[in-house]
Amino acid sequence: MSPKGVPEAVIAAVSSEEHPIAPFLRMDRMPHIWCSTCGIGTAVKALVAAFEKLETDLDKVSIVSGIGCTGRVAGYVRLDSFHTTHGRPIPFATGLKLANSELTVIVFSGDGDLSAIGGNHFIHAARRNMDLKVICVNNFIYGMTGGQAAPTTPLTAVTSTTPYGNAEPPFNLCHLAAACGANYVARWTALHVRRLTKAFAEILVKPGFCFVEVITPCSTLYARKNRLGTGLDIMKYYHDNTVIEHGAEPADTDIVFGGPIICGKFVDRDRPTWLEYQDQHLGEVLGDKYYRGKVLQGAGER
Amino acid sequence: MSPKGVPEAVIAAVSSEEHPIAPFLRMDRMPHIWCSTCGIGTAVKALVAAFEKLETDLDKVSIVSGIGCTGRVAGYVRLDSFHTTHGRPIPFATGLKLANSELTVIVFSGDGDLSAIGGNHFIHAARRNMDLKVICVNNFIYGMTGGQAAPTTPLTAVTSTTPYGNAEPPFNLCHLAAACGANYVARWTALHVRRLTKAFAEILVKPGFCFVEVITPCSTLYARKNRLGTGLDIMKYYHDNTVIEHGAEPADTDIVFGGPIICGKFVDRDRPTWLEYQDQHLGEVLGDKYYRGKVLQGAGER
Amino acid sequence: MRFWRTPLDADKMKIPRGELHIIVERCKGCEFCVEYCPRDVLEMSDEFNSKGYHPPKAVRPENCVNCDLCEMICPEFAIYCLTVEEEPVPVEGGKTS
Amino acid sequence: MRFWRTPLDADKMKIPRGELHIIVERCKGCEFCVEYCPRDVLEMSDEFNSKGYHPPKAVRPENCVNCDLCEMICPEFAIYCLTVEEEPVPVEGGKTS
Amino acid sequence: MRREIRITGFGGQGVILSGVIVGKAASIYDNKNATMSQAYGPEARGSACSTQILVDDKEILYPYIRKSDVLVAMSQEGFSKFVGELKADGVLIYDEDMVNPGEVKKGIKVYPIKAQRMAETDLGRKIVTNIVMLGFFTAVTQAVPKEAMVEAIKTSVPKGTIDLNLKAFDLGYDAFE
Amino acid sequence: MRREIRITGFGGQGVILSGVIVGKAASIYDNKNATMSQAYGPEARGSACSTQILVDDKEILYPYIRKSDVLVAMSQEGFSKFVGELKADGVLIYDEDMVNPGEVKKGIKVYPIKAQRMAETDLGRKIVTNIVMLGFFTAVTQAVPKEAMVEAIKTSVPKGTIDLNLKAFDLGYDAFE
Amino acid sequence: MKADPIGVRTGTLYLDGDRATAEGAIAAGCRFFAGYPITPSTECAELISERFPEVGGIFIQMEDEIASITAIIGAAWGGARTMTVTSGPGISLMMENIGLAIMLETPCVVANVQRGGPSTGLPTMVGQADVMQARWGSHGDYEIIAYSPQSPQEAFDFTIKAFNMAERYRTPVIVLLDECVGHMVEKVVIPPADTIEIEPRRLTDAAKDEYLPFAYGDDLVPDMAIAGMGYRFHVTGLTHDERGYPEMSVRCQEWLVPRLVAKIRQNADDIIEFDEENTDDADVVVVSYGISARVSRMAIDLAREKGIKVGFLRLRAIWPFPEKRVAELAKKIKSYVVVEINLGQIYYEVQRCAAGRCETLLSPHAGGGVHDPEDIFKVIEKGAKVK
Amino acid sequence: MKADPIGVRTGTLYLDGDRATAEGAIAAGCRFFAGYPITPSTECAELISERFPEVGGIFIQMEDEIASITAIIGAAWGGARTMTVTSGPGISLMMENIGLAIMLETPCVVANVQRGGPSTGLPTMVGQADVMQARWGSHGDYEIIAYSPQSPQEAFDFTIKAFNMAERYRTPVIVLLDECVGHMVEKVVIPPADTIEIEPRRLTDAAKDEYLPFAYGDDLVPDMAIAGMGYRFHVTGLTHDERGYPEMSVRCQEWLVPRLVAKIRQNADDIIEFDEENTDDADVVVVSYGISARVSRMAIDLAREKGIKVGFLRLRAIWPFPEKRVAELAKKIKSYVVVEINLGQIYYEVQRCAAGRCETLLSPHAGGGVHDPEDIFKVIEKGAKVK
Ligand SMILES: Cc1ncc(C[n+]2csc(CCOP(=O)(O)OP(=O)(O)O)c2C)c(N)n1
Ligand SMILES: Cc1ncc(C[n+]2csc(CCOP(=O)(O)OP(=O)(O)O)c2C)c(N)n1
Ligand code: SF4
Ligand code: SF4
Ligand code: SF4
Ligand code: SF4
Repeated sequence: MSPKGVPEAVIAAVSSEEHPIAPFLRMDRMPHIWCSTCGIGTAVKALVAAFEKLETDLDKVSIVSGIGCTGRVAGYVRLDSFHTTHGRPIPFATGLKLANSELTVIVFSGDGDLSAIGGNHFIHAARRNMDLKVICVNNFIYGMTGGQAAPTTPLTAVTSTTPYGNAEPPFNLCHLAAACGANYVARWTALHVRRLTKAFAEILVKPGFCFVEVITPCSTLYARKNRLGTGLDIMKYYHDNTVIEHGAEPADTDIVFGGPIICGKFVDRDRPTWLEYQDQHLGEVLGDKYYRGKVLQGAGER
Repeated sequence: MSPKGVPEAVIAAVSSEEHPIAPFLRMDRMPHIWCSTCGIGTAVKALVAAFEKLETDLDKVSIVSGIGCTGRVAGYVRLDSFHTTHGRPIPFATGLKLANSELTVIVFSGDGDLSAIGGNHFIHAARRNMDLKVICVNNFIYGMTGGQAAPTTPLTAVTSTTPYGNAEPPFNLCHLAAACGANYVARWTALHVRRLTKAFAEILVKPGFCFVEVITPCSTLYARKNRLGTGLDIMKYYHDNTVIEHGAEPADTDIVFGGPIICGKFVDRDRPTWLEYQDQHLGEVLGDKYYRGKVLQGAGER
Repeated sequence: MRFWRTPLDADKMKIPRGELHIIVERCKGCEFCVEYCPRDVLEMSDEFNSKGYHPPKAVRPENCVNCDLCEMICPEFAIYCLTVEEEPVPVEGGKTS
Repeated sequence: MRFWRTPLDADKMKIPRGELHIIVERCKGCEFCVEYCPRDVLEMSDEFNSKGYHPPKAVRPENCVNCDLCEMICPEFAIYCLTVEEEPVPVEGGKTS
Repeated sequence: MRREIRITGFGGQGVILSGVIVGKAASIYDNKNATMSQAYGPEARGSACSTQILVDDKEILYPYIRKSDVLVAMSQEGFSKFVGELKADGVLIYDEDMVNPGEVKKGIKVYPIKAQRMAETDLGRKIVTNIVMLGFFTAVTQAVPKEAMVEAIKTSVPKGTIDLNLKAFDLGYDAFE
Repeated sequence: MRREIRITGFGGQGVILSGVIVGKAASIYDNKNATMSQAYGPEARGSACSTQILVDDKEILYPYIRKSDVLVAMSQEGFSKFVGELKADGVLIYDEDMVNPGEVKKGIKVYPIKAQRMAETDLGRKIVTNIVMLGFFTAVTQAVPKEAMVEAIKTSVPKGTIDLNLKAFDLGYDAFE
Repeated sequence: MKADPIGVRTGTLYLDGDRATAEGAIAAGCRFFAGYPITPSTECAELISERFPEVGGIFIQMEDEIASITAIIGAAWGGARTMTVTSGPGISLMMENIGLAIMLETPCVVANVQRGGPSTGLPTMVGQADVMQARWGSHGDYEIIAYSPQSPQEAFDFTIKAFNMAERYRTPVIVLLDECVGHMVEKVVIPPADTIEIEPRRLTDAAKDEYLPFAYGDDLVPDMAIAGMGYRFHVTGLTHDERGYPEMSVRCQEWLVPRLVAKIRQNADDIIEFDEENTDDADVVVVSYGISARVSRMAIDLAREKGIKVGFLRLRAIWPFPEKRVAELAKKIKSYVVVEINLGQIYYEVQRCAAGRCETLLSPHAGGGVHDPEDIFKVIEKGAKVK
Repeated sequence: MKADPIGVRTGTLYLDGDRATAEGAIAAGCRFFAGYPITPSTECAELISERFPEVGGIFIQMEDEIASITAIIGAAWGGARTMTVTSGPGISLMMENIGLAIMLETPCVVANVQRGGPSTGLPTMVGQADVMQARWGSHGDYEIIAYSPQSPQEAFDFTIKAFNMAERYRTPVIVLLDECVGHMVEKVVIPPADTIEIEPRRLTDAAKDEYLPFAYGDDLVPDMAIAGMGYRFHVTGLTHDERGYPEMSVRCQEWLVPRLVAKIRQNADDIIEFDEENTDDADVVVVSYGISARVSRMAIDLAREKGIKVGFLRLRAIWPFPEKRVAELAKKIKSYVVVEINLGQIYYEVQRCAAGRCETLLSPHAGGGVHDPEDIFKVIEKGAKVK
């Protein structure tokens, strides 16, 4: 029962050419597991571009994922990165952030992870306005497990658990996040690489619960089951059917099978974060006895 | 290890007088465990009054509760009644309803049960428009466990886990239910016995996910910790501070410590229920092969 | 927030009369019935029941119009009202008291 | 939905020139770069890489203005563009091609 | 010697605090072992309420009352529920205004007091009824030294109320002639 | 006698269906025991893809390939990954247009076919490449009787495509002279 | 009672273990399924989602595993035969409400297709390390019934058994598959409906005002009422008396919980199932289950060839554990060799029951694959040399 | 390392076991607490919510127990010493993510104040039936450390131990209280901070580009990096190599999981704790823990009075189980008597380790109260008559 030998770290054979993204990613793990035309890689690229734009100190950025195709993001990004359990990246990130409030904590996960099994954490973190940057790749399906329905699957769409078409109304995640109190809510598609980068750059510096939904193609499963063509066809669909409407009322941005996709920044407000509110309130009530208050004022005794 | 003797059923000694509610309640369990001035009993009374008004066939009504002071309702009502686990009355009720769609299934539980640990089931059932009548007693606190903060506890309110006052913004449950897709959403207080009865009577016959929030006094814990006086004082507070506003935008009905309580019927719409949608959609796609379709048309082969 | 019924027939109407029943031992003395009785029928008693609560007592039973409110609002199922039919009496202006 | 930058200095501007790099073995042939290159620099190659995908090839490299879009949109981190500085050239009316 | 003490009353009468004070006095200020606990259960909510304190020179092994040496009853309900567990020669202390003990088994020593009335009348503060009771209890049973009780009260009641509570304690203590 | 068969290719080539057909043919229509399974793992997603079929007269106890008797390779990646597990006298079947086997160990019997090209050219339907392959496989190995394979194909492919698939099967079968 | 033909796909199919489980469930009359996808169990749910509309079943994909298990418990009380299916992470999440099913005495079936653990582990690869969890994973005392099929055919057969035992003992029953059996495709013979015996629900026929939901007879199993029958009964996860009313007392706890345990322990002989081979003159007895049982047989053959006298005890039901038989055999053999894809679980049970009368050896496997029969053989060899 | 004085309320307090657990945690340096209320554990959380603002800790009441356990795991990776506390239903819900903590090798402490089960059971009354669950409740193979205090003083002391062992072995540690100990109020002596030894976190000092998160030395425990140190490490609940990267292979599983188990098993002698009394010439040895250990002592006294030679083995740590010692003692005694508030859990472990060398008897209790010492005595008497 004693452990056997350590397997040597096997460095994946990659091209000697260096992509500028190399410092940001664990290149020894390339190629990634995502299918051809999957949009997750593009979303990751946009995040990296936002880091570059902001010249973020990456030593102070953590990324937390749940389980799913998107959940694998944590494994590829060269940050302190946590691949947790299905549905739980938000409470994990909550602990991480509150244990060290200097960290910027990003949650990068799939729609199923965040809104099915993780739905409760999602709404409560939004309510608390917990200072997390939540990036949700929405491909309308469970990718990792092979294409079952998600709470985002549009009505009538075929999945492996709705073989005759989905008969259950989906969530509009932007609406849900907004209704629960998120500070920032936006939606873009994998095609909107520049706007996505901008959104990511915005949330990286914005306090509170920030939510960006990234609509992405899953050609292997969602597109195939629904005969939507190749990933490129889907990108073209985004091109032709996206309506950009900043400030749109989130309730009016539902996504319907074959319908237009309303994108834009829907919410941008400044509720105090959970920790700000704690510090403010407890500081007021407890005065000098509030330890974090003393520390925050630079008067910490330790 | 073999089981010992069966304890004889002990009939609690009650007054020989018969309250008209007796046929509806398990009188052998009276007195109930609720504190003096607790509003849960009043909410139960209103439900019974709704049954009486509608002359409901009570053999076909089931009630499902989670755990909490309110959770004990299932134990007192003389219906097929299920006292389940904390946070899970909604999925339990979902199974019950779908296994026998002839049943009217009521979920009667506390705000903590339904919106803290049970929050995910709440939002998903509302999204699905599952045909459940969800009655939520909101006393702003966890009663059964002795007065901890709930996701409904107003900012600054004292509880045993927010001894210096709550610094976490609460949910507005009506807003949440509405945002997720509930067919019917209303709020009343324990004082509004007649309106409550009317609301209950409405939801008992309305298909889909119906949500009624009942604001009730918890004098033992919430009122005591927050020096709000007796239960009667709280009823008076309801009297003086309730604003009835039917059709109010749910987002505008937040409850603030010491502020007014907006009551009324906020949502009343007719999205198809989960089962209606399934039947319709699968019937369309599968035609004759859809078994339930055949049965529903009275053409069942069995 | 008084619950009241506007009489439809102002000329002649039945005044429903209620017969109050109080299950003293079940009462937990919340005072809701006393406070919200629209006809001030009830008052809290000085007596204790065996649990140490003061139950209500009917001090103006003749005023009871069987509006049911005490029954509706009592969280203990400790008070109720039964209808006692009376002869229709002429009423003026819809005012009942 | 073409991404483009309006030049600020219409009189005289640098045309950034890009030097395209394609990591052929990493490409999964999605065609995004080809489709969304605003200058039609790329085409899909007929060749397969060892995984059996067709990578893109630069058919009009001189057109590349280093807009980075291929790099941004490539889900495989398989293509990128490095800047090659050029002399400023006079341009008329802000039109760049 | 193991002594088993039960204090019972309504919620809000400070029964639990009384238990803490007795236990603390015995264990911290009298160097005995003292285990205190309270009856739990949803049914206790707001009405009946009770605490038990076990005091012993030796280690306390069994954590519950088996037969109580002392029952302090501040409500009829509590009295009825627990009088049965009193030892044949046990001590019964009760508030006369709140408890009617009826016929008590012979052998049981009975000590009535009007604690609530004394708290109200003599101190104008019904809230210290429990402390009056404790004073009386201390005098009657000598289960815990007076000084230990005083120390325990000082460290258990809100700062501003120490004097009032000590007065209440003395009042009860002195009520036992 | 136990035979261990591996079929490998890209996702989308119908590799898994091929496995099911062989297994079904052997077990249901040839009354052997046949256990089929597929390689799982997130990395398999969309790219490399493989299935194994174990056929035996006796009960099949070990559920995986240890040394394969037959490797049917429809992609270079799959070929490279699995050629090593072929027995010294194993059979290698591959699509010439997709696999370049290079130097193969002596003893291994090598049967190339242009299955995809035949499917495209002769039937105009690239999608039945796998069935062409199965025909060829059946002819080469005789691991499963032709009739059993035909029955299995009939009950495994979509109703409307049975004829096409049977044609494809014959095409492959006949390609082995 | 015979199976309803509408759910029985009589014939010879070529199915994987997951789908065979689904067919078993449908044949057994399962008409409500709530689940949440998880590898390697999903194929079961997928087949149900495809088949149910045609047989009148309700398939619902819930928001998570907690909702799934709770929904099937609710549905059971609505009168349905119900099942959910999951794997490691999901079964861990279900633990609280498996306890609820135990306490409410709810007939239902939970299939766990075991993968490599702990945690997310090896989602697509085989494991058998949830065996003790099946027995002990929920808080408090209880007993469980768990079957372990070694082939898709048995997945079908045992699932029907699971439904039957769930009804007979009013208790959740676990079908403990492993990924290897779940994903292997083999011939599955589905017999005609009229040869499939289905245990009817033990519905009460008591008069409405005399029904006591938890009064029981000799077999310790109370008769059940379901919602809508007019009994207006109450059930609770709290300790309860025979009326189903909560009673917070030692007395009631002593009345209730030991019976819940005893209804399985006392009837264990009715439930326990194992195959025994060549134990008469054995020096070594191999104990195994699931896919490991098949691989073990190879090692046994190897050992026999070398003249070692090896017997075999193959657990068809793992829980309740065949304590008596294991204890008996221990008296006359040199050693047990337990073969399982974990680092020692049923091993402990065998060791306990052997009670020192013989050695107990473990042939462990960390997971992700099956044993090399050679490795098992070596342990058998060691076991034969004992004493 | 010594305790930070700011968290240590040195002095003599009169505290219940729940609150003593809280004080122990704060003394041990716990500065992040996430929890969800549940009887009979809530007093612990309540005291933390009161004390934390003054010591710089973060208290957060999460939406449920799953969020609570996951948040403390996250916080541990943020550098905090962390704890959550719960009871039966809550601990069952935590099982999946206790597995995550095991797999990520995360130091953290989970207190479970056991009540009567199964299911909602007896929320306000005592039980000890989550003992096997602590060991086996999450899917997959693992080992756990669990302490069982018998008094508020030990609740304080053992909680500090739990934090220390969590750091030493990078593993979740369970403090298994029972309702009786959790709710009893007794004297608790809190020593001066500088006498409280605190195990520092095993932070890596490797060069940034040389750090391998799961490379380990002789004690099998890898050094840890936490977020923000600049190591840019990756951890996953999947089977992973020494870089922390997922690797789906038998080889990697064999490298990883047996080590996770071995780091506890191999170091068991450092962790195992028990009190042994009068075992030298004993005929009967009583095995017990938690509140039952105290009550057992009464029965032992009774038995001694009657001339029965009774020894006592009191488990301070329940897991890892003192297998060796139990096996040794079995050789020279007639019987073990296991006293626990359940229907047989540690009983099975004792029986297994006794391996038939002596009898193993159980003095069970269904829960809701403690044993009547007379009942225990009777079993001891029976045990003395063996052979
Ligand atoms: C507790 C638990 N339940 C289920 C699973 C199986 N599972 C893994 S990923 C996933 C869903 C993935 O979908 P999504 O979050 O939308 O991400 P995607 O793969 O589409 O990126 C599921 C159900 C699991 N790992 N753990
Ligand atoms: C899984 C689980 N976690 C926690 C608890 C403890 N618990 C019981 S009731 C309750 C909250 C009650 O609050 P609420 O739902 O608002 O109902 P109320 O008592 O106020 O009516 C909690 C936390 C439990 N029983 N089960
Ligand atoms: S299955 Fe879909 S989501 Fe997953 S990697 Fe492939 S394309 Fe992307
Ligand atoms: S604690 Fe509060 S909610 Fe519970 S019964 Fe008492 S008043 Fe009602
Ligand atoms: S409302 Fe009911 S409980 Fe309250 S005082 Fe009146 S009778 Fe008593
Ligand atoms: S975008 Fe990337 S993966 Fe796609 S074709 Fe271009 S280089 Fe290849």
